[in-house]
Amino acid sequence: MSMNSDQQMLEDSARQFFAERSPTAAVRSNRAAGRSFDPDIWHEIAELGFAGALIPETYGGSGIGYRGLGVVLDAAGRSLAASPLLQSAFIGAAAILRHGSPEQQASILPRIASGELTLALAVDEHAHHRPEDTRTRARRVGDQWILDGRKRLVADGDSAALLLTLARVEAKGSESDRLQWFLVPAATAGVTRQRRHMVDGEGFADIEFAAVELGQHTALGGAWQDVLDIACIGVASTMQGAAEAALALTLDHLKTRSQFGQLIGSFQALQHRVARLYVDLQLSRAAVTAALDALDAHGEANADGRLQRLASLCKALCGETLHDISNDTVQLHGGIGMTDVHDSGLFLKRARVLETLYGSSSHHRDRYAHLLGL
Amino acid sequence: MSMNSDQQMLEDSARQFFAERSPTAAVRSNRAAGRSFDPDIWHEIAELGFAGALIPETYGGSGIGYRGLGVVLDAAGRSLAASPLLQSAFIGAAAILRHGSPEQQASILPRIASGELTLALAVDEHAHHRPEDTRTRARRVGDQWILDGRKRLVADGDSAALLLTLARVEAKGSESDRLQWFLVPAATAGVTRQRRHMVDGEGFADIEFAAVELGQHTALGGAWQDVLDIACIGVASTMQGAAEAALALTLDHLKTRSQFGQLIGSFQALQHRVARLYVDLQLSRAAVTAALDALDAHGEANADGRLQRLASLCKALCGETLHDISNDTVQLHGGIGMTDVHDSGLFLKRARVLETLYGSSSHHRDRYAHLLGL
Amino acid sequence: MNEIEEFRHATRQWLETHCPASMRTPMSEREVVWGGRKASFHSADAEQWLRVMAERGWTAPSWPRQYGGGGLDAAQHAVLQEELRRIKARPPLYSFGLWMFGPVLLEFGNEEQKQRFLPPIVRGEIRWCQGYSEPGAGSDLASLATRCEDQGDHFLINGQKIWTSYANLADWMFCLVRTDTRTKHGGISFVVFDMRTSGVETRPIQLISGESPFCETFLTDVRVPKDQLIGPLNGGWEIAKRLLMHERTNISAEAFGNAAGLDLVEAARQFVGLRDGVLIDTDLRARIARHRMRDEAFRLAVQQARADGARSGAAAATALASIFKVAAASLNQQRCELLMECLGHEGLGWEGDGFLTDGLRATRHWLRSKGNSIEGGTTEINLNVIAKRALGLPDPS
Amino acid sequence: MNEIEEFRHATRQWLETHCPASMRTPMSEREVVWGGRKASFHSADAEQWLRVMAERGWTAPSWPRQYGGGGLDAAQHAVLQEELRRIKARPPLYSFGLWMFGPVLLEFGNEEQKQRFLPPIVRGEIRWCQGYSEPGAGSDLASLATRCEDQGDHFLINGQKIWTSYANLADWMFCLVRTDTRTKHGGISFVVFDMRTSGVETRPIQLISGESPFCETFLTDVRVPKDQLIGPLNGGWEIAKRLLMHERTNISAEAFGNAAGLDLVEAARQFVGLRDGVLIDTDLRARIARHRMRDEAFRLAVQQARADGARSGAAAATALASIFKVAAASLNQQRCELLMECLGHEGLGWEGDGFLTDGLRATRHWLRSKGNSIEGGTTEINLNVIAKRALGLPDPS
Repeated sequence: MSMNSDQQMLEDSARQFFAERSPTAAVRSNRAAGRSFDPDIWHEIAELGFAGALIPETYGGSGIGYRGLGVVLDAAGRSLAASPLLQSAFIGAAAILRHGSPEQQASILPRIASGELTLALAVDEHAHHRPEDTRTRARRVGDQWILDGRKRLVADGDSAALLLTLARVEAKGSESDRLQWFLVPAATAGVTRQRRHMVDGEGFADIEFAAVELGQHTALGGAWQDVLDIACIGVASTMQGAAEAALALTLDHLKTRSQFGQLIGSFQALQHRVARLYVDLQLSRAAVTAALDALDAHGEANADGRLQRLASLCKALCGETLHDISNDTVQLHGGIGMTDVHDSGLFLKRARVLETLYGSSSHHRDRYAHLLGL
Repeated sequence: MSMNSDQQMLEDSARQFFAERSPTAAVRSNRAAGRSFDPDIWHEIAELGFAGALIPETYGGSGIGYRGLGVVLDAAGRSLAASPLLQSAFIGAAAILRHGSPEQQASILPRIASGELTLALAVDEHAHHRPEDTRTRARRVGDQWILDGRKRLVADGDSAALLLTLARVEAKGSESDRLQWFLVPAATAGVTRQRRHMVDGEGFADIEFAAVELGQHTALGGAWQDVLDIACIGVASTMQGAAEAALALTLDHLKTRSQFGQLIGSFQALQHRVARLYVDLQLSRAAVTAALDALDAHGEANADGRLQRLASLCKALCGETLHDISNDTVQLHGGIGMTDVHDSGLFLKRARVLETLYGSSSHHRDRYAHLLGL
Repeated sequence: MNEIEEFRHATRQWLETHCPASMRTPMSEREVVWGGRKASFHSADAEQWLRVMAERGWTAPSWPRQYGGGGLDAAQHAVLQEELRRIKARPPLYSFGLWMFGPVLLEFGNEEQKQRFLPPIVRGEIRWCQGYSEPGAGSDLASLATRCEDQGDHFLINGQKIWTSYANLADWMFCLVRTDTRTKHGGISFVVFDMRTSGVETRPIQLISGESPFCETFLTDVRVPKDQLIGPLNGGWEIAKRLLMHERTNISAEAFGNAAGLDLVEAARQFVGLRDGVLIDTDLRARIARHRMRDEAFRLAVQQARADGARSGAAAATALASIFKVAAASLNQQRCELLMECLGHEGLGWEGDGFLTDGLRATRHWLRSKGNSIEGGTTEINLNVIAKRALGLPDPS
Repeated sequence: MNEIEEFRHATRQWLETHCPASMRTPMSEREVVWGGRKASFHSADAEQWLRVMAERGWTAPSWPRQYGGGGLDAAQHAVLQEELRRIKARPPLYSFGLWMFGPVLLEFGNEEQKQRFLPPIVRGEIRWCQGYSEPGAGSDLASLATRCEDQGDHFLINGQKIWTSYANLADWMFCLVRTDTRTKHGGISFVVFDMRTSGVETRPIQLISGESPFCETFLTDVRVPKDQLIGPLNGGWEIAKRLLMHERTNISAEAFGNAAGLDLVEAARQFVGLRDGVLIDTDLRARIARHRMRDEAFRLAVQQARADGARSGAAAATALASIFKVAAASLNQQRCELLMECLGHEGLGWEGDGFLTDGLRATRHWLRSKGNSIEGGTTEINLNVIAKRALGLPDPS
């Protein structure tokens, strides 16, 4: 549960890397350059072993594990660094590791670890995250799958080479419909994608699948919900890092800005506000740590829907905490926090996108209530 | 909308009356004496014309109106004064005025105005306010009604002489069941009541109706929901007064208690907290004022379910405000606020009972959402 | 028919004749008439509507007739507003002159100044901007440092102002300057000057929501004639505070234009959807209901305060302005947040294809709304005011 | 098998043999063993369980063996706790001596004092109470006024303490007194004395929730031998703060006994009811879910902090104690409030017929929980501590 010294070293080096190589200034330079991330930085990330953090050494990975990669995502979240780390190294790799066939693992994992192949999770279709309502459908025709449908605002959907796509497999005989993940190379005929200009500048795309023909071994096994739980935990790690950085930015301001002849950080009303935010941060951090540990523990400690519960717990709590902190980051900076030249707005915008991704805080509170039996 | 000079005079005299004749000390003396209210005080209240505030002069009332009586309830709420004012002079009188037949009005209203006859609203049957689920039933047998059922925690149910009781009238022919109010003299054979020891010491009772025979003119006309809306507005007026008094008590403490060489009212965190509570108080006061004015305006201005909306609005907002203020009253007094000798606890306990009466804040937020079309 | 009913009758008839039909429809942000030398009108009707209203002094109904105002008493003013609301008439003119500078000039200016500045405000000929905030003086406005030196026959001003809305479009500025550095509040003066004066430069500020009407204004050796000092030298702070109160009152009444854009309940129904008549996301539903309840109560409170207005004194008005400002800012921010939640993915766009126009606009409004609790006095400052003015809580000893 | 596994094995076997079956069941408040001269045991098993645990020093597992403790290192201590949890063993002893006084005595006491006071604490023979708060010194604890005069061969104490839990049942008191009136924090000393000393009187305090273990304690010419001063004269404040930290840590770990009574989710299902598997009051449902999520995260945070414990320093521990205290108080209050909402009318009773026993108990707990954010340092004081210790925010200059 507690962080061991390897993880401590990893944390130090990851934080140093992103602070130096991909500070918040990179968000602005990517935005100015009209690109969603900097491929050179991604190359460096892969070389540090982060792209293959979940992947065993036999497949060319570094085997750092979920808790370790969570620490890296957290570090990246601190400077809002854009890269395929979350989608590819965390969500994509975890999905293949946990549910891929040995053949799928052997063909995909080494290329994820090297950073050569990037993945993206294509799940939502509407204004809200409602995977049960998925209409994208996969039909079995001979020894092929035919995929039809549209996905809305796929994170990294503009750049990823392999789209991990949720589709409804139509019933055969006495079966009922079921949902399943498919591995769809973005270059397949019938796949078209449109990059969208997101409020936070990240590389999201709408994707259309028109009679896309896939081989029979492109379906992924396992419970479809599991991949989304993992995705939520990855997003939560990122949000936790962003929240801690936004609070640190605010504290710096409180310790340097004077008004009425006092450092504004000496005003008790502001002290109590940030102290409460700090308490919240400790709770959301505990939730995300527990969720990452649960992924490392895998089957063992996760009976009774514990992983689902922890996934919703950390997604909702980190979402709420980042929401509250990013709002107060603007407010406590005053006017300067409202200007585009200041970083406050970057946190606020990214918070909104991450909050919405794979179910809002409200969605996950509802799911948690269901899991409680309410 | 604004208060006229008559109302201002009324407010001054009502506040003075309750502050002098029924201060919070009376809550303790009633509690010690094991009685729910002091009949002598009720006599004085009636003599001031408050018992007949809603009742026209032709029926012996003072015709002060809803806004005026709301001001009196507010004044009574400030010192948590116990009396039949809410149940009898506000809810009871309003129900008879708005829905009683001329005969019912002539026989009942003068006796309410004199304070001789007291009423109580008998509505709830379960742990929660769900009038649609009323099981108490009234059957028509010959020219009589036969009433059977139980009511839970009827306010003033231990003392009121006439029980305004909600019952389900069984369908006849093509009709469907409907709910209707019945005027049940508490002394009727088959009525038994058990006083309950409430957390706030008020005179609530559980009441059982076993084959109670009532005359045919004991049913009240009009929409059954209307009486509950009025009841909510009366409770809200009381809560608003209590909330303002509790905040005043707290402000006194903040201005006199020193810690760390400072009056604690100079600490900014506490200043901001009470300032926010004061903002809330202005909003809940506006809601209750608008609701009382709507009752005075009656039919005219209340199209589109405006009265229902305002009733739920003020019940919920005054409930939330009193809740928050009574909690902070304890907290900001510190240890002394936790002791039985201090008034903080009286506000907290009364707040809980009033919040629960005729639907919790949560219930009324839900109803408001329904009225919005959500 | 009593006098006030006669006034109502006459007003109704006059409006029937003079308010063009196109001026009785909802107005978009682009259609607002701000007047001034660079005035632009989106229609001839808008120009005419301003002209006829200004001629009667009804752009400033309660100002004295000698300064071009309508000279109406409180009851007449209320009737005029009711009649304007009844026909859903657009405001003929938006103006910081009408809302902020005019009221303090009436109270603190000398006769010559009133005659000089008020009538062009009423007619919408001169557009004013507000030179208050400085980079180093945000909430602590009185720490402002823009120097104003007495040069015998004129003042010489050097410094920088920030958050001067529409400075690039305004004709004149009312401006707080430091005329004495030895004392804080007692060293501030209130001056006005033409924005064409040499040494005045403006630069627009880009906000997190994109382009904005806010500017930085640089003042370099700006020469201001001495008759453009309002009130006494070093007596500007009283005027400044009174003006802030008018600003807050105005902001609250407008509630940050919070009726603009998508309706929250409609958006919830459309983008989240109902199941058995109940919003699918019940957690969100509860929060929308809570918001709408506070919002309705706020509107009722503003209405009631307006009706009570005549009876309350200046101290109460100051506290009330702060109360309403705090509530208005928080409610508009809440509304924008809830709208974003309703929109889900549709609220994540910045620009370009693939997003609904309404969604893109809501996103910008949401970002812009974060400033509501900063502009016109931060929520923190207003809570201080409430604690002291309304609740009588002490300062630390 | 390595050493620690051997320890686990031996511990498990010993517990199997020595922990009576009845001591492996949930314990009601009445069954708690507090020890002391007036000790009462609800069963022979409880008495035996205390005796065998005390003999091994396992009532104070990490204290040195020479003072009667268990002498366990951190790893062994963790194993013992795991094994006790595994069999759901009741704590053999509740004790302010174990939780608060003992730890500071180990750090600040002299050898003679440790040998004199610690072993009877381990064995549960002496029950301690805490003489900290005074009517005039609440949150500002250091403003305490209870005088302690040096009379040559003894101290003479006069004053009044309040909120001394179980003072009427305790044998000894650890007490903060003023030994120098010229300086605030530097004039406080930490003394201990027998409650049977002449001049010590206690009176129970009635709370809003009814009877309580809190007392007022009156100290009139109480003579205290000079060897009962802990730490240096006028050096009590450091000890006082450290003890408060232990108190907060303990409170948070116990989370105000928040597993007691009705389960919130069960109560919601039972008293509010479900429709199509969803709680009928969806607004309440959302708030229960939000609470339970924070509650789960809090428990996870406490677990993780315990596991990290060895690595964090004293400053971090102080801040963490405040963080957990704030969270624990707020969560228990929230839980009690939500439970009252679930109970509806069933939560409105004070006593007597017509109410469920569970409902009456929940109502008293709800009232009692209001003190959670006051006792053991108010939430406001703890937020001050967090702002300063954890976040490094400055004092006003």
